[in-house]
Amino acid sequence: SAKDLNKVGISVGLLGNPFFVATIKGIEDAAKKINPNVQVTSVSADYDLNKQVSQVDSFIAAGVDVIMLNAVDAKAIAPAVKKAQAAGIVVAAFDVSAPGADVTVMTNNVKAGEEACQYLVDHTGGKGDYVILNGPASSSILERVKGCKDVLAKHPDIKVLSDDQNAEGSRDGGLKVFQSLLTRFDKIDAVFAINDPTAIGAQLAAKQLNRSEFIFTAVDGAPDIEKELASGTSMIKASASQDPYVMAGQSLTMAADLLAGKKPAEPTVLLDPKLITADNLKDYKGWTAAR
Amino acid sequence: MSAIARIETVRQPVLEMRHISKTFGPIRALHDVSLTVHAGELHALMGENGAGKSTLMKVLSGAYRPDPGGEILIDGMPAATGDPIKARAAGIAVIYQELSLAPNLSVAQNIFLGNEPRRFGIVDREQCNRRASDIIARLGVTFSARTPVTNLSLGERQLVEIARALSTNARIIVMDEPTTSLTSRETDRLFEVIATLKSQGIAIIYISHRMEEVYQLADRVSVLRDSGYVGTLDRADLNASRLVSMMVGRDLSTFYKKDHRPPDSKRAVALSVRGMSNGNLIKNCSFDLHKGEVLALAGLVGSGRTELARLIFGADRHISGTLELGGKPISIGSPSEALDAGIAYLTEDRKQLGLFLDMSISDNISMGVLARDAKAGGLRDFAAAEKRAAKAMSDLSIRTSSVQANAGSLSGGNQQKVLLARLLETEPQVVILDEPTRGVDVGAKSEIYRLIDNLAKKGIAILMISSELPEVIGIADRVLVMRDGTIAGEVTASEGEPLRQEAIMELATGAAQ
Amino acid sequence: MTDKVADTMKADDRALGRSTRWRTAIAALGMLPILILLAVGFQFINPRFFTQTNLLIVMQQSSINIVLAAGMTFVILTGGIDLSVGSILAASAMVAVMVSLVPDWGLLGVPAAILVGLGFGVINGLLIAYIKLPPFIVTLGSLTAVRGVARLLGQDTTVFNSDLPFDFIGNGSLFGVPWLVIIALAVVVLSWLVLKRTVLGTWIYAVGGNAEAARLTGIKVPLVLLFVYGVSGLLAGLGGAMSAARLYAANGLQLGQSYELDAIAAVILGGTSFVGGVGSIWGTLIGGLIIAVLSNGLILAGVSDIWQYIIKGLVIIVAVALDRYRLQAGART
Amino acid sequence: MTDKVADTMKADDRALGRSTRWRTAIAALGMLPILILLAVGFQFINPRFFTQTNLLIVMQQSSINIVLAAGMTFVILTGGIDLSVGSILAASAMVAVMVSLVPDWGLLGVPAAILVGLGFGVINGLLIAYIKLPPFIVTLGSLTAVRGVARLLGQDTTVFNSDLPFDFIGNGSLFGVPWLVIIALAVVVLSWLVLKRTVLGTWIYAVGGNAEAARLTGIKVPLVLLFVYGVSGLLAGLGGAMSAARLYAANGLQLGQSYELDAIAAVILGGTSFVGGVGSIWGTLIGGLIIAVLSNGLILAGVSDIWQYIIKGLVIIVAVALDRYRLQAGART
Ligand SMILES: Nc1ncnc2c1ncn2[C@@H]1O[C@H](COP(=O)(O)OP(=O)(O)OP(=O)(O)O)[C@@H](O)[C@H]1O
Ligand SMILES: Nc1ncnc2c1ncn2[C@@H]1O[C@H](COP(=O)(O)OP(=O)(O)OP(=O)(O)O)[C@@H](O)[C@H]1O
Ligand SMILES: [Mg+2]
Ligand SMILES: [Mg+2]
Repeated sequence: SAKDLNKVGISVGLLGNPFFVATIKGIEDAAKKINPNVQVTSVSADYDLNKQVSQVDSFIAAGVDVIMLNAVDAKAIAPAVKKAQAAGIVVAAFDVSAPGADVTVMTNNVKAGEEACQYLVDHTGGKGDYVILNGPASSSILERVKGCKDVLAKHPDIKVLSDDQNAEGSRDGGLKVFQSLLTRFDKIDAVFAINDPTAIGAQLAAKQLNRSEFIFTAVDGAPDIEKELASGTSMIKASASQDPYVMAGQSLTMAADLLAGKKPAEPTVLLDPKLITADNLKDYKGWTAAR
Repeated sequence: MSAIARIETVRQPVLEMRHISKTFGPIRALHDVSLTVHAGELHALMGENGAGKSTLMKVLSGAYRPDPGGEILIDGMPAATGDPIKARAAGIAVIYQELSLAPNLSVAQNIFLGNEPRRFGIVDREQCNRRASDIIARLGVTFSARTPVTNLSLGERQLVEIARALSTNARIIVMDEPTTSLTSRETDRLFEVIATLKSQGIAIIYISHRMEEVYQLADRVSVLRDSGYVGTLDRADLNASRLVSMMVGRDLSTFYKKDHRPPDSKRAVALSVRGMSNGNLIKNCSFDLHKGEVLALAGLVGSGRTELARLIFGADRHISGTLELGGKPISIGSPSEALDAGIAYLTEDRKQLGLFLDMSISDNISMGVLARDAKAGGLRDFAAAEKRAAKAMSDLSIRTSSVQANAGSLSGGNQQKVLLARLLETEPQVVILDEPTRGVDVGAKSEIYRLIDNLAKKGIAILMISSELPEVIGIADRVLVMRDGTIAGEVTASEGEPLRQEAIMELATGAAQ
Repeated sequence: MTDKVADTMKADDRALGRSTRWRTAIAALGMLPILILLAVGFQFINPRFFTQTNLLIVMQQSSINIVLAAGMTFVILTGGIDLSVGSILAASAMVAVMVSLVPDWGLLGVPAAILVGLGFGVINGLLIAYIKLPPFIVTLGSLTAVRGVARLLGQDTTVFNSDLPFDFIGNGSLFGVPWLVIIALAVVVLSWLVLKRTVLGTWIYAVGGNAEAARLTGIKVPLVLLFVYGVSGLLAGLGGAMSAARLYAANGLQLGQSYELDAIAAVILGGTSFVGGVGSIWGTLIGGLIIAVLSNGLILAGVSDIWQYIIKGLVIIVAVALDRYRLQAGART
Repeated sequence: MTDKVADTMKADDRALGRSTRWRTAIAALGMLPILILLAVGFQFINPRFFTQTNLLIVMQQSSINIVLAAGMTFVILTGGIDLSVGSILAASAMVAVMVSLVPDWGLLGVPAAILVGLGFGVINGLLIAYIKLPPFIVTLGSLTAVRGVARLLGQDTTVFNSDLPFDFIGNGSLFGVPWLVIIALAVVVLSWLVLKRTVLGTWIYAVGGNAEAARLTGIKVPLVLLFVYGVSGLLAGLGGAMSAARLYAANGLQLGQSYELDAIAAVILGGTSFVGGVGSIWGTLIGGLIIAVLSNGLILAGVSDIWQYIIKGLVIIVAVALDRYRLQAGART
């Protein structure tokens, strides 16, 4: 039952996010390698499950061969996956798991949280007052926070001052929330931001209020964090990087193999994040690097 | 008079209002007013603009709650105040001065609003339309009960409002200036209906500024002045000078004023209208308006007078027709172009189309000349506006406590004067007045007539739309009569013989052919 | 003569009645030509558009929005607005899934969701009708507060039930027509009945046309307002149950975000006026379908997400402009 | 006698003038008591609230919203609405950052952003004023379309410039007062001047109060509408420049999402009526501050994100209810 790869539909959480732009590029490039005339349609679910299910429906109606799914909700997307598979479509998940998906490639977000927070622990002597700048409750963010807390829990001298403020995962939100948190707390030793924009925004707040007694780490390895780390003067010390381009591309390649009748050895691949710092930055291939 | 009837008159009154006062913030609209009305009586209520007549009726209908101390008795029993639903249940129906229809609904729906014929909550539309048709037929209207009210002219809306009051089984009907936009034909129909109602024992409170109506209809007349009660006259004691002096506290000698000379053929044409059509009602209207002339535009309700005026003023789009102003052809595409050319228009519907109710009287008056008054950089000249307002207040004797008060707080007649003041501020050469004395009291009416006369003397051309024939005959030099959207003919005063009312009515109804 | 006059009047009457009805019908048709134009255009680009499956998908996708928009039509007809429908939908969907997890009583999830929606709607209504607060602020407040409640219900997690007892609502069909579509159409027909055939419906139009006049004729304006916000809440609750049945899951944070804008857009595209008093539920149906056809058609046409935004925005504007142009023939300013 | 009457009338006039002015002042004060109440409450919970730094933070956080809300005040005063401000802000911020990257000409980013905003605003205005489309639909359309343009500008990436030549706007101060705050206050004062002191301002109120009467009075209503939507766009563009200067970056999709709701909320909380013709820019300032104080105060109080939603929603409703209650004493129905 081997089929050609002619049409690919991609549904991601939020298309305007540079991370997903990189994933789409990864998928497109990987697909073109297999079939230069492939037609790729990418849509944004805007973090709305109803919308994502509708998009899957539309993909089914449009007769795609593969649906590349960045699930808005790691659990609740299950029925849509089933429906697509029933229509003979290969469903490939990336970045976020989707129950029952044919293949899954994602970053190990728990590990990302662990690595980022381990860095903080190492550089504060395993004690002090910590702040976790949280974000919207999606599975990847929940996992990052979980990984971080797992690490922090091992150190009884660490006190988490705040972990329930939603900075929306954006510079704007990071700036706003951290401004207020800085007023609330006189002394902070370390800050874990659930993604890069949050960390950068929070650092802007710190600079404005002339506070510098703490260090930041984050998750993502986005282009703007590279610049920060490279500056050498940044309070942001490290970011657990993901490689969206490779991750999504790999997911598509596996899906195409499956379509062609080749079963992958392991349907679920967890990619390990790489902690980038000012020191190892030169070896890092960023999201937008030409490949 | 039979014995029974005599007993009826000594029986307790159907309505008693006692010691009613009403204040709006610092404004005192009513002060200790009492009123007694009997069944089967037509009780007229008179007074100058702002005397408090409408406010008193709104207290009666429950639209306003009176200040503590006042009470309303119906059949001798104290009734609830400030609740329109209870007032309605008690048999009170009101035709409001400021029309209160839902324009998006049909005539029939408006007539039965809040009182729909229904079965299990489902509106019986057949019955609704049928009964509505019956009622409006009694008033002799020409529109269908299914027409949406938006499509009706102001006079037609007033008829709907009257029909609504008739549709309820009211025992007391309040008519607050019901005839202001009606012509004599509709007015006569209304009077027939009133006679029927009276014979059924229904009490009617009738507010009007038209003396002749009051003479014709009233059993008793009560007069309000400056928010207070002045007195009540029986029909037998009615006489004009007494009434007027009760109302204004002074004599009005000359009423209609026509000092300006009727135009002779040598007078220059100020505005010439040729072949005006709007592709709808208005068809091929042509006429000349001379400098210093007062030209009246008469016709039945809905004959298209307002529509024609709006076409000339550029408020609506015409599909054919030309205008010449002072002999030069002009094209007018919008009201602002008309005003720039020196043509001004006074709307008949002051509340919807005229006033800025939430803005001050002073802003309302100078709204049309703000740019003219402006200081450098487009800054407002507030002093100029105040000056204009102060002058207008004394020239037109507008009654208000302050020029900074909102226009919405003025009584109907005073609102009309504010609009007139605004129009005069633009110093127009051609003035179109649509029902200029609508809802205006005797005193103010004569002031407005004087004003029109003065304008004409200054050489300003005046086109006056009016539904009040005595007024048309009293001040116009010449009358154009409209019927069904065309100009049906012209009536002029010939040597020694004044304008004839019959001639106008014949043209208006088409009975001439 | 009088008889003749009466006769002509009756004939006129009938003619006018007919012509008014005809004009009303055209006005009600409203954007239908635009909808058809769009559909034909998409069919031209991708012949799969006019397949039965795809049309059913479009209708199914629009069903929840149409249910919300029906409630919104009631509200907007009175001159109000209800921004809270998205949040209410999220909270009700949470309740629907949570109740569905109760053994044996799972079917109660649907009425529970509807009741929760009604409850929030009634609270909105009470604040607007009796405390006379501006609808925009009240429902903006509940947009925020009810969103918080929805999140609180599931403690920010997704609640999930793969054996949803009422999943047929979201994924089943009757004679080939999805239940979601049937429910949406039933809501539209019922709304039409209420609006056009009942006394209450006339009152709703009257309140929107001239609230003060309505009050003076003895209509209990607050009760009418309470009703419309109650209906809007109830239908948002129904929408929540439909969404839960479709997804087997609910999430208090993500579900229903900015659904209010889509619902309002459907209503206004359908020709209902913000000022109140003017509009029809059929227009809303067509408005809702236009939005769904656009989303579906652009995906079928393979347009990229960015350009979908731009095209959608422009089409909305152009559609209303065309409609204005079409109406201009018969109407005066 | 006449003289005496005239005299009393003048005295009355003065008294009424004074009392009207006094009432207008109270009405303009509007929600100020509520703002103070909130602030005192938060101070009670966390004494750090009333520190200079924190108050400056609050003002700074509200500055962009206040600039948008000032523009929105113009629009709402005419009885319209502008939903597109968030998208316009995003597009202008993108332009600001992109232009700032041009060597030597980087400072032009600010005027470029403002011009882009003005451009979009004028397009909205043209459609509303001359083609007479409903403001809600036009700006809903541009909400979507301009968002697409903003994304297109950066091809869906975040553009950033850590050496932003105009970063002092976002992060610098003058005599200890952040530039953002100074700009916002300047916008408010200028708006007040235009609205209350110029002819144009009176026309804006007139159009909102009774558009048809305004037209018949010779006011060029379309020009007035064009102006207000132009201003709203221009201020959204300024907001974009402020946002770019503050964040050193812009993202076409994420920036400015649902800012329109915050701006509208500030305007309505400030007592400006949706019907048009009634309201003041000072009210808007206070409305904007209330929203900012709420966000900041709840974080200072250590309230979790979920409860922040619930409390924010309730406070908005309660604030307006209190205001209504306060006004009821002196006001008529
Ligand atoms: N809602 C209101 N707010 C403030 N003042 C009001 C209000 N309604 C009426 N008034 C004032 O009360 C007084 C009486 O007004 P009312 O409308 O009863 O007069 P009226 O006798 O009906 O006059 P007209 O013949 O002009 O209709 C006027 O001075 C008016 O300014
Ligand atoms: N907005 C409208 N839409 C549709 N038809 C209208 C509208 N306004 C008026 N008409 C129709 O035009 C006809 C003429 O109206 P117009 O206002 O010119 O009458 P008029 O002679 O001034 O009468 P009135 O004394 O009642 O003011 C009316 O029969 C009415 O049905
Ligand atoms: Mg009156
Ligand atoms: Mg007329």
